Amino acid sequence: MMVIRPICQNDLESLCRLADKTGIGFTSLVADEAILKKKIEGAVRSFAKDNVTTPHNEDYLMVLEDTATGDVVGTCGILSTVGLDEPFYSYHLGTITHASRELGVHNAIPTLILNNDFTGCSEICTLFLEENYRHSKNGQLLSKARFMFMAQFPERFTEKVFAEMRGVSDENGVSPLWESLGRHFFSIDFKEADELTSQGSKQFIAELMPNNPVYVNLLPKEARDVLGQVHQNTIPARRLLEQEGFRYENYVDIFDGGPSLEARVQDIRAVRESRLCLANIGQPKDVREGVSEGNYYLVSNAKVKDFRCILIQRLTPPGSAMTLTQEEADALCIESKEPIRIVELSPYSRR
Amino acid sequence: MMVIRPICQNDLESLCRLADKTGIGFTSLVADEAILKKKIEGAVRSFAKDNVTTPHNEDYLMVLEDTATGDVVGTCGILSTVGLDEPFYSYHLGTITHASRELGVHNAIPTLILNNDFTGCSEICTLFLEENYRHSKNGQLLSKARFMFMAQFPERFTEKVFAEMRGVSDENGVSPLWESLGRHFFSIDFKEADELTSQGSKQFIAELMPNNPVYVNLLPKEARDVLGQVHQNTIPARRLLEQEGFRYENYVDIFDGGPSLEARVQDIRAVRESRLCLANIGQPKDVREGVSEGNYYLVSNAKVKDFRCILIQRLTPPGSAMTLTQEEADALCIESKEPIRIVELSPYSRR
Amino acid sequence: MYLVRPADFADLPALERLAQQAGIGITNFPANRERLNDKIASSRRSFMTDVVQPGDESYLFVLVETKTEQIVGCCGIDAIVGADTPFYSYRIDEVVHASPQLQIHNRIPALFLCHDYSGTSRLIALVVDKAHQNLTAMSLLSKARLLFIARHPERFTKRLFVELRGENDKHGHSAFWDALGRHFFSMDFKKADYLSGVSNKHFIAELMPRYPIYVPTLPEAAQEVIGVVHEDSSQSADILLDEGFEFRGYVDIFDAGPTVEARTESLHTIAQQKMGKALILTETCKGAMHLISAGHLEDFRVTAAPAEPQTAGLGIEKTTQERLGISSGSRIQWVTL
Amino acid sequence: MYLVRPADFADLPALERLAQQAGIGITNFPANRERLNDKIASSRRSFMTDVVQPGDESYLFVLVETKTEQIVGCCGIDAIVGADTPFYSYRIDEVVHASPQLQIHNRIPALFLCHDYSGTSRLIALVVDKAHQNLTAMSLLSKARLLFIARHPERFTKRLFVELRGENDKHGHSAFWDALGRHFFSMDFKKADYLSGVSNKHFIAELMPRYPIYVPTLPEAAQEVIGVVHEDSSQSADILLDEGFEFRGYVDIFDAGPTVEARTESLHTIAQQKMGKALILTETCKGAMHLISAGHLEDFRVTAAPAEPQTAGLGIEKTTQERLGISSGSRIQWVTL
Repeated sequence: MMVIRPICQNDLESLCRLADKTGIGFTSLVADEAILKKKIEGAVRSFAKDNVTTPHNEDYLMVLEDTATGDVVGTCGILSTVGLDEPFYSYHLGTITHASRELGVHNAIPTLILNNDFTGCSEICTLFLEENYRHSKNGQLLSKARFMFMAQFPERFTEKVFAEMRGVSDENGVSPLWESLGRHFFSIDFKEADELTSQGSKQFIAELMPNNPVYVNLLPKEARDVLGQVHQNTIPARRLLEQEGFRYENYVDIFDGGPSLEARVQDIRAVRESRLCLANIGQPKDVREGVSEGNYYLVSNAKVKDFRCILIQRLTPPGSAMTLTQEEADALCIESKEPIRIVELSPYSRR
Repeated sequence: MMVIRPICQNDLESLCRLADKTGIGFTSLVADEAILKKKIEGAVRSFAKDNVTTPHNEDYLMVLEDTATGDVVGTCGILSTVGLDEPFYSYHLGTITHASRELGVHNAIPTLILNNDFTGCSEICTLFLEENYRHSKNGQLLSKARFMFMAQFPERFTEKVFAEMRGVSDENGVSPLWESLGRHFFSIDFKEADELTSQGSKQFIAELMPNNPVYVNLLPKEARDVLGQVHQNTIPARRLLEQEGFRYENYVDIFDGGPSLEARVQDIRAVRESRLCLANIGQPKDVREGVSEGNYYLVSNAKVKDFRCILIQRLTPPGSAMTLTQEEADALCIESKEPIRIVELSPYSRR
Repeated sequence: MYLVRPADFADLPALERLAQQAGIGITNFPANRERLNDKIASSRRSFMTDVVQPGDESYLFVLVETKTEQIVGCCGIDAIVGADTPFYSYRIDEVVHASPQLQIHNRIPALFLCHDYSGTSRLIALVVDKAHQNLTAMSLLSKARLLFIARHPERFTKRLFVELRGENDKHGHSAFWDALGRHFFSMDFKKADYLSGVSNKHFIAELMPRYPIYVPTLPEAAQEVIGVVHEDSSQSADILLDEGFEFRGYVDIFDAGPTVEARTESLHTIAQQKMGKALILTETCKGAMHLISAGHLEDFRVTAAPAEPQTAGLGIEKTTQERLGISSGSRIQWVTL
Repeated sequence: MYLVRPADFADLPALERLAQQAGIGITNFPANRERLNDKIASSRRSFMTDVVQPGDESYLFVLVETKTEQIVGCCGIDAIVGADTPFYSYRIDEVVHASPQLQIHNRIPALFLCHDYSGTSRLIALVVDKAHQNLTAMSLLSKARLLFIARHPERFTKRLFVELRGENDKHGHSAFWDALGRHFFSMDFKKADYLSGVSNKHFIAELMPRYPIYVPTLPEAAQEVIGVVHEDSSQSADILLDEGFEFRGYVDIFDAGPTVEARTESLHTIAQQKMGKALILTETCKGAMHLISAGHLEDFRVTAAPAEPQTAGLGIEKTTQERLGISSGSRIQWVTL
């Protein structure tokens, strides 16, 4: 069974292995053992905090474990706030109009404006799944488990939450936006800039990036075309977030132009439609041994430190109570009559 | 009975009377007969357009008529797009962080950035109700009738729609934001600037306003305090829009700092929850002659040129068909079996 | 031989022909009869007005081939630009972006829209017929204006500037315009250039970019022509630079042609010019070529001729005397060419 | 009488006492013993280093009351500022906002953060004991530096600048700081001022506003002190202005005190200074007060004394000779005070 759980100290080796497999443009997992160790410690501390009433600097990093093998095969995370230690930069794609009634000319010109508007906001991040586990809706479980955690503990996050999506770059890691814009100001290459950023060093952005709005219409077409566009491989992840209610509100990454998607926590479908109920443990009537059928549901427990989330299938929609198999209950670390949270995996059933 | 309908040529006198009663800061109705006449003509033309597939420059100005007296007592409108003739300006309230790890200082500084981001967007506007009609939910009818129109004809509007709310000013029309900011750049007073804008002349804004972001922390407290705040009298109107799903997304008026509220049309409650059904005409079972009871519902017809919207009360929720009294049907300009659109007046029943 | 004198209405057909030859990129001199007529009228008014300090006067001069009495060139001076609507230029400023941590120190040139030349006198539109583009004619025409300024300093500002035509190809395509202006004006260079000559310049305020343009983000072809003089104008540019005009980092907003400026009093012709009596020589003059002017305002005349400076004045030949229409002993101004 | 000479380690206690007296607003001269010791060490290194072009040298001089041998003042020169971390100033530029339609033409002064003085030599920290703030001592100390620069031009840049202390009240409250810097630095003026003296200036890049500040939007109290010299510094300011230093619209980023600058060669003391032999007079000198220097680098000495310029050199009294530690015929530099 595939289970989402908080990361723990023992996962260091697995995390290093996963980090090795990510690539350029994946700045939140750097293949550096010391950094990853610190990251795990931060996450363990965050999950251990009791009585959190407002978000501070927690980093809720979770992993996807295959209980059959004990392998950690994916990660996902939520930062309770960004930009409070080091500035968090983005470009806002705004509009400036230039019109002359006399000449009958009206131009609405898009502009990129450097900002720190996401300062203090919660971010969902660090989504990575091993290639040979990209099936059986594992990706959806990994991504959406975070919404179950947020639904259960909204006080730990800000009203608005956002996600940065990887932007367009070619097989050599060359980003058209970087080549047309960033390169002129940085005198270093994209990879190097990307690495510096991922190591938490961002002062140089303020020092080197242009303060003034950049006129998008002056950029080469290949750069304009990637603004707000995600990398080929990230299209499914984007669609998934959009189905949950995340929207592109004209914020893009300053390096590769990838979009930030945002939503108010309470408006995320999985948050809004999820409901608490009490677990019964036994043999659910509508589950036939060894047969996978029915709608998919995300089920999580209501614990912080021992948070768990799994994916189940049921033929009939759950009511005010829910019967789980012993295996499911074990995976969720719950006893009978403990509260669980449940929601349809997708906005449309059977998907 | 109170009925919302498109404005017509004969309403000029009434519109002038209403315009006289608005005040400073209400830029969309100027008490100038020639301008109002042109505005009515624009609206008549807009409602007369058939087969509109995308928004252009329509101005859907409607009025609230008291059928008992024939008096026009209020107005409301929707512009299908703004900013395509003359630039449309707003301030975006962004954030710039300045942090020094060495000194342990971290400042997130709000900034005002001049933009034309709403260019091409639909706007709901021109909401005005005569003082002695501010009762019996007339205000809600006036405001929300627009959503019924948008629900019926979404192709005539953009995906996102916004509303500018009047900002804070004192009884003499003095705006704290203007005094601290605009005045330094305009050398004219708020009233004059406001009038120029309302007459559609906006080039001077580009010429005179500062291009660079303005640091909000440098403004006097009284100016900072009004950013994103509405005028005392506008608080109910703001709450009403927020209940419908409109949100303040950090855009404010460049003169008085009043907030712009925005929503995607499909996310507006009255749009999302409204449904079409067929009208029966007769005596509804749950309506007792001369007694007002039950939940309030907005009901509109499905016509453009002859659009009508009224408010009714019913004890039982309407199903797939709905029985209207002859008076209600007449007010809606419909015959039996014509389609009507219906929605609860408020997100919470009985309110 | 050549003579420079104020333009008159009779010169209109000749000026129109010159304007058509001049082509694109000389915005102050559009090939539009009505507009040229206005320019002549405004010039005549300016010459005849009493002036205490510079205002909206504009002075137009023509170059006459004295043998044929043909008009073969023209030039002008605006007493002040930007009085009604601002006069726009791009100032090239370097923006420093440095990161001590990364050991990076970038100085990035950026174009800032400015009005820095508003309120300054401008030399305009040096146009000379192809057949007469020799150094004497060009220098005479260019420097005649300076002698006029020296004669009437109260009519001009203490600083002068000239816009030099920027680089564009023979079809009038400016790489700079294509990379920048076109995006904001939604029209081609010819049209913008023409409008800028004939319309009030309000549309520039309305349409120009309001934020600095970082030069390295422009296409290379556009970067290369910033501050570069059109090859057809290189001779007039050289004359001005020799005079003491300097490039101070300002370029035209349309084609990025350089603007050169100088303090009026420090220009060679103005600093060196002398005033004195005309002495008529009885034999052929062996002296150097001089620029010699006579008269003032609407009677102002300048020619180039050999002359011999003497203690009592300037010795000139009889033909020169006749060309200038002066008598022996008339007060004249001169400077070596 | 007074003598100016390079500072040495033995001067540390005296310098510390002076720094304490000087108070806030003299960021280059913090009352921190360790830091002062570093300054002396760096100065000694600079005097003793061979220099081909200006680098990170800094020169510190002391003013000695020769009767008591007490240190009563000090001043310095930085060969170049902004070599490691940029040197920040505000440049006051006018932004033009004009609307022809409304007949409005606004010129709005705005403060632009810039590095324009990076790479320039700076005169620093003129501090004189209260009891010795007379014109002779102040002038001597201020101009002694210029004689040093004249003696060693290869060690300095062609432009010099000085930051004058801005207006603040007796509690060290700067109205400008309160209106601007405080919001960005989250600390009081004293602390920022101190940090700016002792820390690398990285934090300025991190915390300073990156966009222009429009002057009219600042509180009036802050507007009023922009470019205004602290009253305690008005005498040193006058000396510099008389020398030929000019205000060119640059002010300090903390207290908005004015920065004055000049081309080195055009400063009065540097342009007028002469070099020649010392001639010892046998009687009391009736000549004007002169600034007289002898020696070079670590042996450089300057005093002020009456002297008589003669064809063969400068006639000075015996006491002056002794004070400077020179013999008759030694090469000296001088200029009238």
